Amino acid sequence: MNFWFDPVNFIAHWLNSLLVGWGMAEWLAALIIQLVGVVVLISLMMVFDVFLVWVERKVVARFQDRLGPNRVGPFGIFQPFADIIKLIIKEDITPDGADKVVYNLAPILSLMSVLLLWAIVPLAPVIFGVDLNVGALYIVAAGSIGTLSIIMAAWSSNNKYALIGAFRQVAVLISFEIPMIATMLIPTILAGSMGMNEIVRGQQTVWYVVLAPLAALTFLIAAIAELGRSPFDLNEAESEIVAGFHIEYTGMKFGLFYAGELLHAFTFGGFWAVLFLGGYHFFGLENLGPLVAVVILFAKAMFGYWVIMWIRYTVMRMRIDHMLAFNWKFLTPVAFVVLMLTALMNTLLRNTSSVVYIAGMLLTNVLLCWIIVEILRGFSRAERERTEGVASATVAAHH
Amino acid sequence: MTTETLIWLIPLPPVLAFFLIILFTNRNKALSHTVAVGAAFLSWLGAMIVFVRAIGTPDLGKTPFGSSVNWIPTADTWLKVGVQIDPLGAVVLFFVAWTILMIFIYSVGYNNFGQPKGDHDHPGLPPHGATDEHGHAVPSVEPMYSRFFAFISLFAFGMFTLVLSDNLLTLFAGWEIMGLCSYLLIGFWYAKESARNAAVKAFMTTRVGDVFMLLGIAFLYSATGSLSYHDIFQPQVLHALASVPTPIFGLSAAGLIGLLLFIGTVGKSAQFPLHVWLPDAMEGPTPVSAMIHAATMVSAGVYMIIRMFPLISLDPKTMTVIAFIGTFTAIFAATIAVAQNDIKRVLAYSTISQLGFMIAALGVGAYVAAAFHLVTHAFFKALLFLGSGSVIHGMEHGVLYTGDHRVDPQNMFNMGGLRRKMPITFWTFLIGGFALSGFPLLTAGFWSKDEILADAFSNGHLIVFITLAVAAFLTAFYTMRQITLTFLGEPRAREAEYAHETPWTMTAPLVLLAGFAICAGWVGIPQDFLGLHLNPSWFHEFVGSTLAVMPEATPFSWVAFGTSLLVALGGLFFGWLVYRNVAAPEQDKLQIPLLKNKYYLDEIYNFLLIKPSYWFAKTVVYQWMDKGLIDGILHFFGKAANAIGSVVRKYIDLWFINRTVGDGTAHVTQWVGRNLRPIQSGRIQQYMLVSLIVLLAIVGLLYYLLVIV
Amino acid sequence: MTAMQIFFLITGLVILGSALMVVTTRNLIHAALWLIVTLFGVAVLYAILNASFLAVVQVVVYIGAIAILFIFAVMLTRKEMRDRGPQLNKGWWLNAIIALLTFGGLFWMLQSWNGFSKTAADFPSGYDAVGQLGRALISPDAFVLPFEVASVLLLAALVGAVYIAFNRK
Amino acid sequence: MIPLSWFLILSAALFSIGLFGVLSRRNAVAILLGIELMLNAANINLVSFWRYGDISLMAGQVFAIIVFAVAASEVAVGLALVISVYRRRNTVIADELDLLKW
Repeated sequence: MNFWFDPVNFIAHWLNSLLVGWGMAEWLAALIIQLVGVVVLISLMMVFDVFLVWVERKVVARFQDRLGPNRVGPFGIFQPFADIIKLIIKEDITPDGADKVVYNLAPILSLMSVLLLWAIVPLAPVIFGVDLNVGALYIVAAGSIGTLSIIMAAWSSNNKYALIGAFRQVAVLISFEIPMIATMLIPTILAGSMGMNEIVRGQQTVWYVVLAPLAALTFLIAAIAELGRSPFDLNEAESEIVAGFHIEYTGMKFGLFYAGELLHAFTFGGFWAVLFLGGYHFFGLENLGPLVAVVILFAKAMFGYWVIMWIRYTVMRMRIDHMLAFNWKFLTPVAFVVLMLTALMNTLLRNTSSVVYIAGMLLTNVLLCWIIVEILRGFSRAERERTEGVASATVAAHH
Repeated sequence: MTTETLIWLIPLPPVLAFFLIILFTNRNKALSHTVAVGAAFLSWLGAMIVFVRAIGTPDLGKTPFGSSVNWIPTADTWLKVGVQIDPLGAVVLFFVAWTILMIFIYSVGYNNFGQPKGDHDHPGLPPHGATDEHGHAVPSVEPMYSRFFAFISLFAFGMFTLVLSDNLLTLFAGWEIMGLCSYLLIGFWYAKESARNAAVKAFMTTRVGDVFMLLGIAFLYSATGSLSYHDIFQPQVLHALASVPTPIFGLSAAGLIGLLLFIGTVGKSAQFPLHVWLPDAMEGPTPVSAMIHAATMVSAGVYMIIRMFPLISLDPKTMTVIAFIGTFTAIFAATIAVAQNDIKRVLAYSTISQLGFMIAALGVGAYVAAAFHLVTHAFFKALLFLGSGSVIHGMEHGVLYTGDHRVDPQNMFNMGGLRRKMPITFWTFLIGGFALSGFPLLTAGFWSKDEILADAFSNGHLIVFITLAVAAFLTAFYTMRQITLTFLGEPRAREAEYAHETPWTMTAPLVLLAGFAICAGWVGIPQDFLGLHLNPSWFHEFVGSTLAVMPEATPFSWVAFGTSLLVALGGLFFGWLVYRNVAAPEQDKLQIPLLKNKYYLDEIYNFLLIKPSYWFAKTVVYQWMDKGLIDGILHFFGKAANAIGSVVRKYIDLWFINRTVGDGTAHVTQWVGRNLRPIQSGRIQQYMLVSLIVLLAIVGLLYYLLVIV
Repeated sequence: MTAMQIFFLITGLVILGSALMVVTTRNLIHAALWLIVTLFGVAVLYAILNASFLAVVQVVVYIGAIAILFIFAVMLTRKEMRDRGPQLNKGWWLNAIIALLTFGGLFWMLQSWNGFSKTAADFPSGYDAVGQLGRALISPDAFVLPFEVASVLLLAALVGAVYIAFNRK
Repeated sequence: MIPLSWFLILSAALFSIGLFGVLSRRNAVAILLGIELMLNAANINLVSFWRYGDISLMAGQVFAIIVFAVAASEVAVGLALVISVYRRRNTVIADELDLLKW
């Protein structure tokens, strides 16, 4: 095995021989190597996170027709480090009447819930944390820890705003988990496995975004809601509840939340890529080597992240009841319909030629999309008639 | 689909239709009659297919279509139930299917489908007519329209079952289904006293016959151990039956069974002396009359007895009885028919007499002739009934127009000159009438009746021959009388002037049946008719092959031919001559009270049977036994019990129970309750604790008992 | 004593300890949080038992939904943040004895069962337990009926909960 | 390898602790917490019996899942009840909810 085609095992093997050479027990060596792997992965993500801060600020600036950070280093590339220093040297306040343990535990959990996710992301055919055969569920599980961290933070900081923010966020998370799971089941059906590696391998020939565009879209929306980003950022609606659950946090604790949020967004971009955009596949380019594959995956994740940012800085914030209604009355049913339809079509067309299969799936989605749009139009027309009276509605219909 | 399966399927549509209509489509008239007629059509289709296949099959008589399944397990064997189509069954099925379909279609028009709802109609009465938006009086739709179709569907089911069954048991089942339906349908307008009574009368009278028939069936089963025709008509079985003597009149077993079954026929086919229900059955709606009197029920009786011919013919005594009853009924009913004024009653009596013809034919051993007359008669009698219904309907138009509801639209003396008002009805009725009176060479009735007469003559039953000839003459006579009074001459009542033709749903069946009334006879032209050598009579060949030994064709005899020619034409001519200008019942010479009142038979029955049984029920059973004896005993018991009760109450209940036991218990309970109350603390966890302790105790105990010990 | 056994012992201790905290701690929110720790431990046990699906579902359902619900309920059913006063009934020592008795009885019965201390066969590598479970859940000759009944139960509970907690004002 | 007994004892202990909680907690929510513990104890047994028995028979896991469903619905309804009780009686202390007492 050489480094280029299997770096991880190469290094692991080398380390293992080294440690055993020092006369260490086999299992202990294995354990240490595992730990090293974990540490490496985590620190990699953290460093990348620092980079994300810069990206976010640059992109938002561009969206808002500004330059963004451009003083510290070329293109202000070192701006995040400045931020970090600022956060570290800030006073670390723990509000009176706060529940110390929980208060300090919350940010850690928050970041942890994000980092946990990277354990199952297949960066390359041979580079991945674990190939869990229940990966899809694992994502939700980790997400639920995030929920927990939020509610812990909000409760422990003994602040009504925080509590309200947390309630909103938890309500949103719990309700948007449903369409998310439903849409995550679709790649599962198509690939015949919940394991991320299997799912990516299943997209060798055609990405699932082609087979199930609607599912991809639904997943993206649900993901944004899970992230609590605009237009769903009610947990920290500045104008209403100052900053939501992390209102009381200062210094590095807030930094952890912040980093967690950014990384979370990027992570979901990554999962979007893994589940629907073909993971590390890019027209055979990934065969050049695992590292190339990693780059491809990160590029796709970045694309997803960019889409999320794009939406965030374009669409305005929704009202909480609108949002929940949107989920329960629209997103969830759509997700389930798509799920059932995909399962059905998949079973029907499985044994046909690949062209027919792809065309059939795509056609089904297009058809369903059209139907949904029609239904929505009908609803909106009825709404308009109720509000404005029939005449204007008909006029509008003519336009 | 194999023919056997098809045969199984034929009876199903009507019964399905029955349940559909009763359960679901009761509200919707159009749907109901669609379902019913559709079902009838399906059955008709199946019947036709079966019929075509049947006539296409060589020697069907030896190997009939049929299949059977196990039904009721008896001790060692199974009671099988199955279907069978042999030549006889095929022809019967043919006319049954046709007439039923026609009648169904006719009923749509007869019940005024599509007309407005009646102004003051209510269920159980004939529709009285409504006033449409222009204020004209128009017929109104039957209030119980859907129910009517449900009933006739069930009726059709019964008839098909009867015709198709290959054994006496299912035949009897269908027989009884029809009995029930005739009861329901005759009493269809149950708010009319007369209709109610007629229904009960019909039910009771036929029941008399059915009981005997059931006896016969039971005897047959006990004698042969089977009820399927195929087993019964095995030569050795028949021989055995014929040789076994019975204590009654020295009849053989076969003879006795035949006699009993024949009594069933007498009831069902309204032969003397059980014919009295048939005229009263005219209370039902006209399609029902046609149904009962032409197509199905009465034919069923004759069909059954023809079916049983091989058995009956074993005993000459029985044959004699049958021949006598038939002949007598024929002449007897014919004489009554002459004096009736109600258009439907005339037809009813003529039916009785025609059935008499068939029975008589059977009695003289003219198997084929009887079957032949059964078929042709079914067609032209159905035609006549539907025609008369059409006439009545037309008259009702008139009645509605004049608004004088006292005028009886069925009385022939209110009619006259209708040939101009309702031509289609007139011509078809004319054809039917001629067929009935056996108009020579052209009509179906002639061929069948002529064959009967010829058989009677050539078999040397001179009395039978002469009587039947006279009956035939009378038949022609009263038929012509009816036609003359109804259609010819001038209207004798304003209603008749305003009568007009009925809708196509009623006339179309008439036309079709008229076609049959003519053509149905041509299949049975004797071989050496008028001495010229035609090819042998198809009907004779076909139906005759049902029997084990094909009966030889009757030799042609000028006497018989001349007689039937003479009686038919003569009857028609005299009928026209006498009645061409009779204007009122008074001028009718033949309104002899004796005839008019049907020989006072109803009164005689009333005096001999009904009165005594009433008296017995009222005086003996009700007053003496019930009131005196039983009630007396009961009252005694009551008093005794009362006395004991009061004693017990005073000395045991009040004193002992209440004082000591009752109040004592109450006190104890109260005390216990008071002391147990604190446990009821309303604290869940406490309850749980207690229950848990008990649980632990029990588990420990059980464990100790089961495992340790 | 293999690594696995050590791991199990640690997990078990965490579970029992946190469980004790759940039933004894004065602060209800803490109790709920301790419950979460316990549930995590149980999830780990499932993982040890090669029931990966159950492990993840445990986290999703219990921590993601049930524990959160508990925290909500605690927050919604109080006026001020801290819980004052005794959190245990007066007769708690009796209850403790009962609990101990229960444990003793269970232990006693179990240890007298002959299959008590048997060890499992090695888990066959590549054995698709999840797939097996899925098939078992939906195959008509296995557990499809209980599965459907459970779903109906969930629906009923959903409706019932909404109806009960609905604030009529 | 870990013997079955360890799991059984662990679950028994967990069950007893939950029982204790159910019996002696004053707050209704806390009682529900105890019930959750007991349910988990039962689940541990189910799964371990699956693992230590014939692993091709899925009954253990299936019933564990059904217990999940039951637990979820039980919590949903139970907490809803607690909340509505709190609305009406303004307390969630089990002992104070003794309308049913004589």
